Amino acid sequence: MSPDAVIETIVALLLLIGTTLALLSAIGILRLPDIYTRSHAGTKSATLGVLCTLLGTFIFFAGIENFFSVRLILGILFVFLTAPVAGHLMCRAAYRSGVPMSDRSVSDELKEVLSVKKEE
Amino acid sequence: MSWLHSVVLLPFLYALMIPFLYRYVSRIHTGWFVLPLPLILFVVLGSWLVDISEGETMLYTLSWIPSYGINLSFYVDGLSLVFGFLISGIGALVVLYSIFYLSKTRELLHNFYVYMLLFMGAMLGVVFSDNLIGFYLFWELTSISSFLLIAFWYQRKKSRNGAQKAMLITVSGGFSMLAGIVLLHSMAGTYSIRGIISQAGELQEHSLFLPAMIFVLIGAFAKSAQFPFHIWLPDAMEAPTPISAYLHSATMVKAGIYAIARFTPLFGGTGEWFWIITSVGLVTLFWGAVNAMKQTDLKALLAFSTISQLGLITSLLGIGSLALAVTEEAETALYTTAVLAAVFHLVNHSTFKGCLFMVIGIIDHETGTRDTRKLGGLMSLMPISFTLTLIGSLSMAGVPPFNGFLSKELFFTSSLSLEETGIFSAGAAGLLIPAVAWVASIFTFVYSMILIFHTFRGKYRPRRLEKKPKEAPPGMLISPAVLAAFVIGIFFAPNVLAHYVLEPMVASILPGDAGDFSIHIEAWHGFNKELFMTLGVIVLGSILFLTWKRWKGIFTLFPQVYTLNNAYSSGILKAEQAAYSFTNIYMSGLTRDYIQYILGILIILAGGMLLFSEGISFRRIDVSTIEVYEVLLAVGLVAGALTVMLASKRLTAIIAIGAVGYLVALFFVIFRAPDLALTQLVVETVSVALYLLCLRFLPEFRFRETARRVQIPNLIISLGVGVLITSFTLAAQGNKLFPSISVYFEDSYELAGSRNMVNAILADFRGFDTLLEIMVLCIAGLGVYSLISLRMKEKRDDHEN
Amino acid sequence: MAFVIGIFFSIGTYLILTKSLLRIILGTSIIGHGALLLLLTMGGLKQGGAPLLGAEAAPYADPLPQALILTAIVINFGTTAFFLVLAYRAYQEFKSDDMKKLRGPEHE
Amino acid sequence: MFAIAMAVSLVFLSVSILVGLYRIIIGPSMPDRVIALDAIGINLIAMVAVLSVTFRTSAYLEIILLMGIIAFIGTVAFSKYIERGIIIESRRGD
Amino acid sequence: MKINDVILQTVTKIVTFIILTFAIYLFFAGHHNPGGGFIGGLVISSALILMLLAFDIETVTQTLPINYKVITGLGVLVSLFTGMASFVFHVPFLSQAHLHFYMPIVNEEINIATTIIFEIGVAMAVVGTTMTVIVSISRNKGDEE
Amino acid sequence: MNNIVILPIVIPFLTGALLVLFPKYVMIQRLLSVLSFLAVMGTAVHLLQQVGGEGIQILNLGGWEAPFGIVLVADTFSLLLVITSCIVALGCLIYSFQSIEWERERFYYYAFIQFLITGVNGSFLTGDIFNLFVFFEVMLLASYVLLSLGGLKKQLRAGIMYVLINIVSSMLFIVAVAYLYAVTGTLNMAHLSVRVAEAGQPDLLTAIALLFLVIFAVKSALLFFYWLPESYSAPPTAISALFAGLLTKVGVYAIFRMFTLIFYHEPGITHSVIAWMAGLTMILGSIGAVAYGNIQKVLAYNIVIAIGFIVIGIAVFQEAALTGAIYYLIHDMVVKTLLFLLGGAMVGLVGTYQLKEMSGMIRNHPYLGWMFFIASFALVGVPPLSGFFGKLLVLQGTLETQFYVLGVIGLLSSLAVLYSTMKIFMNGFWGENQLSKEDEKTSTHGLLLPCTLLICVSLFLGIGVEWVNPYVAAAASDLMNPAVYIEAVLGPA
Repeated sequence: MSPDAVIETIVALLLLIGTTLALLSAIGILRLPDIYTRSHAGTKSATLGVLCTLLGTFIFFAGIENFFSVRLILGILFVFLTAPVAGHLMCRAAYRSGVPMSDRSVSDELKEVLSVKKEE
Repeated sequence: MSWLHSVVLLPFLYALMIPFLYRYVSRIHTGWFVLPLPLILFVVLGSWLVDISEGETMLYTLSWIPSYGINLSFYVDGLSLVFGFLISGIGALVVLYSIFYLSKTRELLHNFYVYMLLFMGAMLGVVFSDNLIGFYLFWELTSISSFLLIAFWYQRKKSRNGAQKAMLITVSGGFSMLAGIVLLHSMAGTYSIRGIISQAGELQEHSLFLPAMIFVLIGAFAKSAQFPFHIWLPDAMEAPTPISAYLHSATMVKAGIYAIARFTPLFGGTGEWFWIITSVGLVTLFWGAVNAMKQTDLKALLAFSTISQLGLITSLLGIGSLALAVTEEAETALYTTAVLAAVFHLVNHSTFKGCLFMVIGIIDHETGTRDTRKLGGLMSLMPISFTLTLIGSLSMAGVPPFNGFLSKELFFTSSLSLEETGIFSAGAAGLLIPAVAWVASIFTFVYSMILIFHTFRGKYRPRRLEKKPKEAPPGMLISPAVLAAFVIGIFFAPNVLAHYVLEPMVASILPGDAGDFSIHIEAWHGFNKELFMTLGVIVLGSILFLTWKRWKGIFTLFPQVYTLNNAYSSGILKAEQAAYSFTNIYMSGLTRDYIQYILGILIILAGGMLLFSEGISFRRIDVSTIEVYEVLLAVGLVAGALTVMLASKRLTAIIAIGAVGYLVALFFVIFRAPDLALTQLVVETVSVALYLLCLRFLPEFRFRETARRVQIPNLIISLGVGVLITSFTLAAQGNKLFPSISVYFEDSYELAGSRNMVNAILADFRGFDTLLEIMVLCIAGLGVYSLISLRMKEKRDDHEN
Repeated sequence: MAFVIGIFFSIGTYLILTKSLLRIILGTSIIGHGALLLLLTMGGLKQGGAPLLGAEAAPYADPLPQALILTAIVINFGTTAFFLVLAYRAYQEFKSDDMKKLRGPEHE
Repeated sequence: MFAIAMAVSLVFLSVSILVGLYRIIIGPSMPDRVIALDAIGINLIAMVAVLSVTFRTSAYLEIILLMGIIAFIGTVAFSKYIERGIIIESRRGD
Repeated sequence: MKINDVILQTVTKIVTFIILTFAIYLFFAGHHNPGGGFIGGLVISSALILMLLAFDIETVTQTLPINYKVITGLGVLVSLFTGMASFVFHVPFLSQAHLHFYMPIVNEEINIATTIIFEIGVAMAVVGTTMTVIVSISRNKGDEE
Repeated sequence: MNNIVILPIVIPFLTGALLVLFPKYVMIQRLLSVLSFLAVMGTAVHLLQQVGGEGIQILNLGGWEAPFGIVLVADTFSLLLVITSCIVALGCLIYSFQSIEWERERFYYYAFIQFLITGVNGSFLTGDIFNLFVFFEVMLLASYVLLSLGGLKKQLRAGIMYVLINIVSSMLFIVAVAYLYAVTGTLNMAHLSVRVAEAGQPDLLTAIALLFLVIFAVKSALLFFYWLPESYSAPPTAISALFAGLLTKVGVYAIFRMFTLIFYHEPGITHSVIAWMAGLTMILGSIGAVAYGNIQKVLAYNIVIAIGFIVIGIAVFQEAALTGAIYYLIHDMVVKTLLFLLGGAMVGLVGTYQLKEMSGMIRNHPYLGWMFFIASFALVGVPPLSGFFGKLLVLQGTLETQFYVLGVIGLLSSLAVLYSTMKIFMNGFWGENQLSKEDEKTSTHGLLLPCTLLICVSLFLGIGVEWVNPYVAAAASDLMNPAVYIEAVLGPA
């Protein structure tokens, strides 16, 4: 196995893992019962998936094309930084705009806090 | 510039001065300043009389658009010179008359005289022009100045309507004339009337000859108020009386006659020309006379009488045109008489009708009304006017010793001559033409009598009159008196007129051998058919007039509603309403409808073209295999777009459009367009942000279109557009006929120092597009800013609600 | 691709023909996307690499339509922005986004 | 083998995107749709990455970063809209 | 109901700078790689939009007191003037000049062209327009008052 | 290469961009605007002389030779239109000093006018089909803004319709350009002409030509004039007059260019479609002009009639008719603007658009009245006013090429023009004067000067045909011989 082939295999694996994770999170988005759980699937696992993919790509270009891409690193950093914030904002927006939780949810700790606030 | 040009152009130049004279020399009636002009013109024309009567002609040209053969070239021969005399002579008399007729203080004299001079110049232009375009120019100008003059008292609704009617009819006649002119030009290759006439022989063979003739004739008929275009003339009587006398009896209406006479050498000698002109003329003669009898307004009576007399002249010209078709000398002479009668009557008519109009004007001026039902018994109060009326009317009726008698006799002679004609199956008309002529003459006699007796005899009923009648000031009587003198003078010395005036005129109308003859007009020509006809006219006419009260009820049998005049008025009104409702059918104000029309026609046109064309292959070439994921993404695109379409919540639609935008960007990546993908992504996001910003101010979707009547056309149109675009795309893909020019851009590094070809194109090869593009952005940005910030108040509601 | 573009035009046209202003604007957006894709398609799809000179080998994808699309994108953006604002100003004035109610006074 | 892996990855990602679209279509709530859009964005990033590996070109790497930025801004905008109806305030606390 | 945006605001502060840097990179990269004045300008505007989202117009205006309409006009003028420079040099309108430099330090060929100035104008106009539109819409209170 | 060719585009562009920087200094804005138009006119006249001497002038922008870069082409036809549009714009500009409200003046009104003219002039001068699209957009966007500037209800209403229809047609324009590029692989008009000729204009290209025809028909209000009456009656007079004079004419120009330079091989299909459209346009326009009693609407439908009439020139596709059409086009730009300005002045005085509610204005405003009168007759085509010569030649062309029906419709439509304009004149100026000087809503102060200017131009065009004719004839003969244009752009073959 030539070095290139090794790198190719690694890249292929990483990409496959990444895309599989993306697919899984898609299934999550499809199957999970309410917005709050779906947002987990949509942001966390998908982020992981995309990170894997980007890493694979980075390795691919660094290893095979000898091209050390700053942009990719920045991209990874950026997604890492923003994806959770986006998820957080969305969930909060959902909660505040009154989207109901699934029946299966056990507790809603924020409810009391917010209702107290409202009374003030 | 020559004398001739000055004759035509002087009135126009003079007209420019009138407003100043009116304003700054207000003490003197502006008419006095105008008066010298027609007099001078008359004298100048008179100085040419001898030369012209000996057969000489004059031609001068002033260049206007020489490269297209369009010039102001003026030509004088016998025909035009006589018209020139009429225009300037009667013009002078009318100006003199108007000085007394129009009040210096109350009327807008400058307008009046400017229009008048415009008309005079235009009319001179018509008769002297040799170039058809110049002819047309002045022709339309007479219509316009007539329009202005009819509506001189523009505050009156009737004046305006009359003016409008006159203009619509005469100007559309003018358009027809223009079409005829253009046809003549395309046949003959010149605009010169003489040039065209000189090719008359060849032109008669041309396929466009007949259309050209008909177009020209329509123009001429409209102008000279021939049936069925005559309806404008009675309404034109709303003009001040001097104008009626001048334009609507003596000159403008004769422009049509002039045109017919002028074109006789070209069109004459053909059967169509003969039949059209003669029959239209006779119908007009008859119809005008019948209508004149039932009028109660004196001016309307004269108007219909004018129509009738014009018909007479026209029919004579029609008969006379046969002279160009026959070869036998005797026959030629016979028809030449008809032409002679025509021009003779033309002159006579101008004299007696001008006189009558002016007298009627005096009556109107002095009594305040022209209604025969109110007038009566004025003979003793206005003796001079009575005398003048008598002279004019009897001449009109064709009674000796007045000039009308002479021309009427000639008319009978001509109409009788048709019996023996062998050509154009004119003989078939047999006695019909003389019979019509005779009956019409009887009617003429009747209304002439009505004019005299209903006004001056009968009971004097001062209470019905607005003013206390008295004889007119002498100045006002001068002009009609001069004309009346002519009426009598011509009767006693017709041959002076014939020699100097009529012969050259006939010679111009009938060039060649036919026009080469000498005329002798006699008042007494023995006991022949014509004399008996005249006697019949007088006897029967008197009987009819005396029993007038018993049978005038006949006219009420014809319902007033079905007259041509009413057809016109209600036609205009209905047309306007119909136009309004028709336009409102398709101008629904709904943008949707408009877009439907546009796209519908697009589909029909372009789709039809694709459908029926041959050789368009829908083969797909050089497209590599399609990957699975591409299909999936394409499905995604369609699904996203469908979501936008079907979304019931606006936010869903916007999210979906965002998704579609992202997917389009992805397609740009797949299709190797990184720059596009970048731009598309950012633009999409900014657009979405914009949508979100604006959502605050826009309502939620509240309704869904459910009406099937609306849905189905929408669906058809949109599917049609889709199918059209798809098939077009396939066709265009399969038919790349040439290699693209973009191979050139592969050298962009050498040429523009850039490895990114797209960027090189944007910034350099097609940098100009980019420059304009930011301009578009700049306009849009500032536009949005102004739109939001600038909110003007509605100052007036402009009938919004 | 031709079919996708066709469908885009159908949908866009349908939206433009509805009577809600916002839908109409969305319709113009969709037609805009369709037109861009069309322009790209007309340049020939998937022939060669991105139009960047350098490492990759020729042939390249046709760069000219891409440049045109860029221009078109920007112009569409400007127009859409203006139209959107126009629409909401109209809504403010008329209190309606129904095209039927936005007709001239004579049509009411 | 490598090519197959790429093709499989692309199909996976396309399917994920379709699922996201499905979520956008059926909802049920607005935040669901926005999250789906965010997920599509993230999947697109992956997709571009895989594509650039497939095409063996670095031309698309800018897009990855930009996509991240854009998806983030979009989500922020939507979340603010859903939460408050106003996405850009003139002054905080109005 | 007051909502705190601490998380968003903190992230924004960092992210904006990444975006701006990236924008400048894109702007210059455009010559050889995807990018250019347009995209650069658009990305700058998106950074500004993000700031507006996270903070509010007041705050952002205080930090960046810019009249975007003037920026638009200036941008158009700058681009236009690069074109008009050709009048002076008697070459066709909008002719661009370019120079190839060899920069020893980064070991890369650098390429300066007048198109850069042209593109600066483009970027300015793009930023100006986008921000003019966004800010004027957001400022508009409409009928809600 | 001739850099002057760009000046008619750059001068207003530059002025507009400068004006953006200081919107509040109204006097400077006015001054600069006037100067800009004068300068453009000067350069255009200079170019016209050059073209007369040296043949068609071209400018390869950026120095890139013809089919690759964008090329500007100044031939006689386009220069005549540039000059005319400047005169028209100048008239409207001066008119707006008094009539446009100060609020608008401070919201970039003058800049937008400059941008509009940039777009118009650019559309006339460009030799590249995509660049034409971009110029159209510049012009359209400026017109959108001008139409809605001020935000009055009726402006917004008309704006939405106008914008929407134009967006649709712009999209179709992109589509058509895309197809054309796909089939021929080029965007340069001269090059397109060469390639289309080489391919013999197969049916597919004819179909594309029809697509273009529909697009330009929407822009020029040929048959698809539905948007016109409402949108032209919404904005203030100066703006609607500017639109009346320029916008549709740009579409007409595009039709002329496309169907003489590029798609002239299948006149049996394309040009007969144009003939049908022209005929229908005149008929519908005439009916509309007769139908309404609202000044602005009547005048708007008169635009429609004129468009139909001008397009006859291309439908019969014969040199005389084309010459006439160009002549009539120029005349119509001037006179239509003039009529709109005069109509606007009337409306301003009375405060209503309805003819029923006005009367007798000639008493206090004789100059206004007589100018309207002369302008109407110029429009009708009465010699020696400006409309006549064009009408004559077009008529001649139709009759010589056996398009009798078109010729007759043209004449009948003139009758509708006459009827409708005289309706305005008789209702507005004649009749009892109901309005004393004090009751008038605005004064005509400062409004008569631009009208006088335009009427002088119109009179000159009518009487001075011989002076104008060499240029118009040259323009027409160049249009009939695309080879001249091609050679100028691509060099000798």
